[in-house]
Amino acid sequence: MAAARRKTNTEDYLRMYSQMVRIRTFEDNANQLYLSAKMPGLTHMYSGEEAVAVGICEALTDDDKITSTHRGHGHCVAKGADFRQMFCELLGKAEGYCRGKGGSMHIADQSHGNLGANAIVGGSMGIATGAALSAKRLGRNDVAVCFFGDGATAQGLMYEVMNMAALWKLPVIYACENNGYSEYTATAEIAAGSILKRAEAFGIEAHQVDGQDVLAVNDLAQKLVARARNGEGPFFIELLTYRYHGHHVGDINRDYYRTKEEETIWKEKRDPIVNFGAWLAKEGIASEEELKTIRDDIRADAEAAVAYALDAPYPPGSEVTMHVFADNDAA
Amino acid sequence: MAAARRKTNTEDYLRMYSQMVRIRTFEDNANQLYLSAKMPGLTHMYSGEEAVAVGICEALTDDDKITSTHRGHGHCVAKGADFRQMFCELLGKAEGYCRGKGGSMHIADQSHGNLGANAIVGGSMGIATGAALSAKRLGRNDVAVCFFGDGATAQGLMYEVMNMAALWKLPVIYACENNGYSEYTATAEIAAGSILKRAEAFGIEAHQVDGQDVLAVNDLAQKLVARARNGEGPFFIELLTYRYHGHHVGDINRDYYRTKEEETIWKEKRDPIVNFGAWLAKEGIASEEELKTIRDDIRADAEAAVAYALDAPYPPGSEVTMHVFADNDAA
Amino acid sequence: MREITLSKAVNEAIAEEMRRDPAIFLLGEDVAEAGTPFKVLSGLVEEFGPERVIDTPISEPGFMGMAVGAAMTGSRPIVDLMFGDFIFLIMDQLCNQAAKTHYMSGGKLKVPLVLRTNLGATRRSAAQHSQSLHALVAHIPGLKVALPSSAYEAKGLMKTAIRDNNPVVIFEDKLMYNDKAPVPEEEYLIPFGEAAVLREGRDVTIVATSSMVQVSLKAAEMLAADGISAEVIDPRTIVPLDEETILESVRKTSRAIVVDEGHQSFGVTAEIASRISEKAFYHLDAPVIRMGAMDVPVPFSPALEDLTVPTPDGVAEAARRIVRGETRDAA
Amino acid sequence: MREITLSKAVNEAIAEEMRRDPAIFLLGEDVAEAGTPFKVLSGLVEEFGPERVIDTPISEPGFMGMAVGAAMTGSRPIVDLMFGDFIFLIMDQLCNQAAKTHYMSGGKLKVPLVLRTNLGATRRSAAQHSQSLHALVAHIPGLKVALPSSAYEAKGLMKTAIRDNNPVVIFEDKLMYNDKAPVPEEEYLIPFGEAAVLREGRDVTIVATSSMVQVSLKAAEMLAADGISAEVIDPRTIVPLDEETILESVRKTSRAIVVDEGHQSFGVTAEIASRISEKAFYHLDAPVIRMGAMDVPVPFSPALEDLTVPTPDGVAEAARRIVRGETRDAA
Ligand SMILES: Cc1ncc(C[n+]2csc(CCOP(=O)(O)OP(=O)(O)O)c2C)c(N)n1
Ligand SMILES: Cc1ncc(C[n+]2csc(CCOP(=O)(O)OP(=O)(O)O)c2C)c(N)n1
Ligand SMILES: [Mg+2]
Ligand SMILES: [Mg+2]
Repeated sequence: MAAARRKTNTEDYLRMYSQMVRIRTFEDNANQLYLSAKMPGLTHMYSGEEAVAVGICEALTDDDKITSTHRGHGHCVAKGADFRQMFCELLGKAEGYCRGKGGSMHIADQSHGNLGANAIVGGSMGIATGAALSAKRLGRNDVAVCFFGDGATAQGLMYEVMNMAALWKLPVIYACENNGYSEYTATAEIAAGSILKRAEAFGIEAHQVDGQDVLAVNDLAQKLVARARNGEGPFFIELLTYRYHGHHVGDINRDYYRTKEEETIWKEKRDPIVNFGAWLAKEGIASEEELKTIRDDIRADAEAAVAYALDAPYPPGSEVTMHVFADNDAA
Repeated sequence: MAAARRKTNTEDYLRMYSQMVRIRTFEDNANQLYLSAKMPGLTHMYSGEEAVAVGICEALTDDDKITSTHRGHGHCVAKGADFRQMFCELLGKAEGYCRGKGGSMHIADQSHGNLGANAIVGGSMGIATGAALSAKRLGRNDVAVCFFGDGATAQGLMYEVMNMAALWKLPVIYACENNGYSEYTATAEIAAGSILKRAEAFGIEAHQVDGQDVLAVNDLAQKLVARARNGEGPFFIELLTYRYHGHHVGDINRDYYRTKEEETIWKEKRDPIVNFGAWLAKEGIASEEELKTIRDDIRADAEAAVAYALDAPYPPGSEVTMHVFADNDAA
Repeated sequence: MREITLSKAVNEAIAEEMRRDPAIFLLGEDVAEAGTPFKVLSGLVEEFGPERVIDTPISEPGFMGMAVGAAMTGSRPIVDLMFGDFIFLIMDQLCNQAAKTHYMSGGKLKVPLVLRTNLGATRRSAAQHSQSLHALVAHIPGLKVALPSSAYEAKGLMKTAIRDNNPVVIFEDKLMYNDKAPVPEEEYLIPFGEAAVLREGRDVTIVATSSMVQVSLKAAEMLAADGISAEVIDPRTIVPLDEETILESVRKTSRAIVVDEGHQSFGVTAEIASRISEKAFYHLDAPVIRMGAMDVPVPFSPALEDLTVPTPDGVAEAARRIVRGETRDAA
Repeated sequence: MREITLSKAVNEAIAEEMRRDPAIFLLGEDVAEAGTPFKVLSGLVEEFGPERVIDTPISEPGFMGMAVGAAMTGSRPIVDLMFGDFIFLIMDQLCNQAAKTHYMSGGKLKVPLVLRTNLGATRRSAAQHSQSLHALVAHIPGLKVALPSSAYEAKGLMKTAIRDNNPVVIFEDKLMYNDKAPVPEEEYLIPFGEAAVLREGRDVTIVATSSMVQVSLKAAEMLAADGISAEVIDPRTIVPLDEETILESVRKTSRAIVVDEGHQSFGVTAEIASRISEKAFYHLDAPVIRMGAMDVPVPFSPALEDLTVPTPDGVAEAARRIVRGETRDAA
């Protein structure tokens, strides 16, 4: 994506801005659907963490793979997904990316290399590492990025696959989105020692980066993706970020585990979209007006997609037994 | 054990010597039982690694707990078990520690705090850590030692429990017996980075020690056990050692994964019993003759125990359905 | 009698037992301040403190293993597993360790622990948060399995589970947490292995577990309007299983339907139906009807999900057919 | 026809398929130079190199997860799990990930992988190395389950499994690796879902899986001497299950015995017996007899272990009783 389209930095910058806005807008609409009882089940908002997904995914091509998490809308949008199919999936409609079978927590977009969100915390660490093994074995040069949260570092699976990735020099990048919390618990209470050092102990080069700064993230990602493609992987990145909403849309009263002040500081001082927009304006790359047009267009897009999805049909009942098993090739 | 009986160093030294000889002698007899087709199933010999189990267990009391592995006879003997009940267990006899139900890979000795061998590699890491949590919660001051091999460091469970042990400051010591191989594969091929650093990354103090030197092991163990008892745990020890036999008694042709020369060097230059015996003689703590008497007595003991076990009855068939569930206390 | 929610009933059971026995403690993700996502454990940390209501990292195998070790050494842990689907993560510690330790040690070691978790679909939570996996656990000797179907049962079974000297797995129905039922103020326990006849009837026996009990009672209500008298039996524990109560009923009604929310194939319905067929064969007018969940992963879309689980209509229809003799033709 | 061992048959199947399709690779512990502890894979690394016959660390969840990711991205991995008992360690990756991905993605992603492992007791390997856990896997929609009972079947089913576009779990019988049987030189595949009638008979149908096939054939031999004609059917795959062949036989013989080495309760015998009872109820002279392994952890002692598994004598005796009409009394 990024690589193919890059002509000037301006284009890249505006695209990153747009992609971040698209994520935020998608989430605002999803939250609204929940609040108005139009969405089945719960969902986890990515708002606040946009620079992470966008900074990394803009360094990837469509052939590169990602695995995502329960908080997966951001990764999905950043990897190139379309609003309509995403909203249809969130509403369980037949035109959704997974024909309504996956929903928010299992949204996947095969066409852009998104191997899917996962409702098992840490559950996709093996999958991402396996995708990297597959690429290497089949002689392709794609890279796999494994997104996961700080909470997921408590899953033993991570250490198992980092060991193998390091032993076999696999083109995989572990992207730890450290947003300070796993559910209702602060990271310090569930993670001893140092997350970066854990990766380093397996001989994996590890970096920490400000996850609210899309350019810093993208810069690092570009370098590591290129090196991973070149056989220098695996790598580990810890991205310091913050989730604006509760753990899920229903987590409204959060005082018992984090303060309003803390939320306010992140939202007002460290917002990745606002800050990047201000920088774009300051550098004369885009005027405040141009940025507003981008935001308005995206808002209109999202609203149209929501309306479309609300009207779209559910899959017919007969599909319930479809896709349990894939068909086999005729002999 | 050690603590209660310690009067002079001489006594400790001779006891360590005896315990190492007891392990070696036990294993030689077990191997013989296998070779003469008198033992059901396979078994894994601890020979060569005696200084590890003895050096550590001599720093423990009967109230302290250990968990052991598939290669567990050494830990069992070192923690105070009796030959007869051990051989009976290996032969599946009713008088065995587990009434014949466990066998070599599940031998446990509740009375001396041995929570049992485990046939799942890494399977006891949670158990040992839980024993430490239990001790802390119930206000007891016993320490738990978790024995495991270099191969077991590839199990994710280890990182999960080390994280919790570190967060909660549990009195547990992780004792990694690095004998250079997991089954037929050299450690370097299955462990990336550094094993010690992996523990350190969780904020756990980690030490490496020569596992063929019983005094070095015991010295370190004494200190760490005392500190763990004092609330300064957890700790991690990597013990460099070597297994003399194959992975199990049936692994006879080993050329394809390790050289005869390597085996010879360890056996001839680094034997923990021979070297410690020579040191005891040199320091005038025991004469070569006294040491020989110790060895002969132990050999006679072992042979008597084997003979006893061979003649001992199997459990009656009715026991097959016993012990699936523990009885409940009368209401 | 006062009515309380299932949630409150579980909370009371645990609180009462924790007051009685200091060896009991709770272990799980967000069990303390958050009181679990379902708020079932709210207030316990305030009463018993963080030493006995312990928030863990997202390390299910790790803390399950620790519970086994703690249970072996004098503690009586209650493990909180947030979703029944995560049981796949802890199968080794549950089935290879907890279930077998008492047996493998020839009765020397005990593992008195409770694993509380849940089951049930139709919450729009998709394939990894909607499974009913109790059949898997029931297949493993050494584990007891309780399936409460009301606040009353939830409290009484939980108290019995906590006092049991064996590993017990309790599956609560997620959809039932806010359902109220009469629960005495006075202490009571519900013994394991005693089914409850929740409704008496002459024409057909409906054996229903957990979430399917309410479904079957509703079906029985509908059937009564048609002049069909259905007996509804809730086994309450499937290990141990109260065959006698079920058989007695079937000998009376000559017809049986078994309803359970686990997948139908290789599940609970097969075992119960088989026992009925084996021991009441000549009393049966027609083959036992099994109604489990469809053999498909649980789909997200409401349009599909609702098709996968037995409903009151479906059960009533099956009962009508068996009473009318229509199910004979198929067999 | 030439006779080869089951071990050799599996080896040939994998080698032939690996020659045909470069997307296939093998992953597991000591699969390369060591060729697995059972030596089943000897020679493969020499032919296909360490890039396609990959020795892993002892990280079952890790490499199982990697296989899922590799399968989703164009590879066709074969995972070698050294003992069937270790399946507990990989249940999450197998059952939450591999089994559900195709369905959750609405058919977009495929997971063509083979998990080869084993089952079977009476090797004096005790409770953690002797289990037959295929019922657990069969309960999870999205997984196919093959149970070869001879070298011939092992080869044909393995080749079919490798070409299947879904996750397939093959359980081999550990005791059968050295058993020889006629295996054609020419290529052949055994389709899934087609039972084999291994012996025709009139009086009783014995449905037997895996290790219990030889046991049942021996029983049939003994019965023939008594003038009882037993039909022996081997389903070969239990998912999919060839009901028709079984039902046809039972409609002819009017009596059925189901023999399987998994624990009896909540196991395979219940499902097959239930299907027979449901669909051939009015043809049955007596209730279907189920013979599974005892509901106890597998004990080490030979005196106990041999009691836990069905034997030719036991099966023959059951057949005599059902044919004589003696089993009616109980029901
Ligand atoms: C194996 C597993 N355990 C527990 C959960 C419940 N759960 C869902 S999200 C979550 C917290 C994850 O925290 P983190 O990895 O930091 O991601 P974040 O939500 O912060 O993005 C938990 C405990 C789960 N889905 N899977
Ligand atoms: C979970 C699991 N995987 C694989 C095995 C098979 N196995 C038994 S011992 C062993 C090697 C263990 O190596 P290490 O931990 O270094 O211990 P050592 O044998 O060297 O003492 C393996 C792979 C097992 N028993 N359990
Ligand atoms: Mg987080
Ligand atoms: Mg080793």
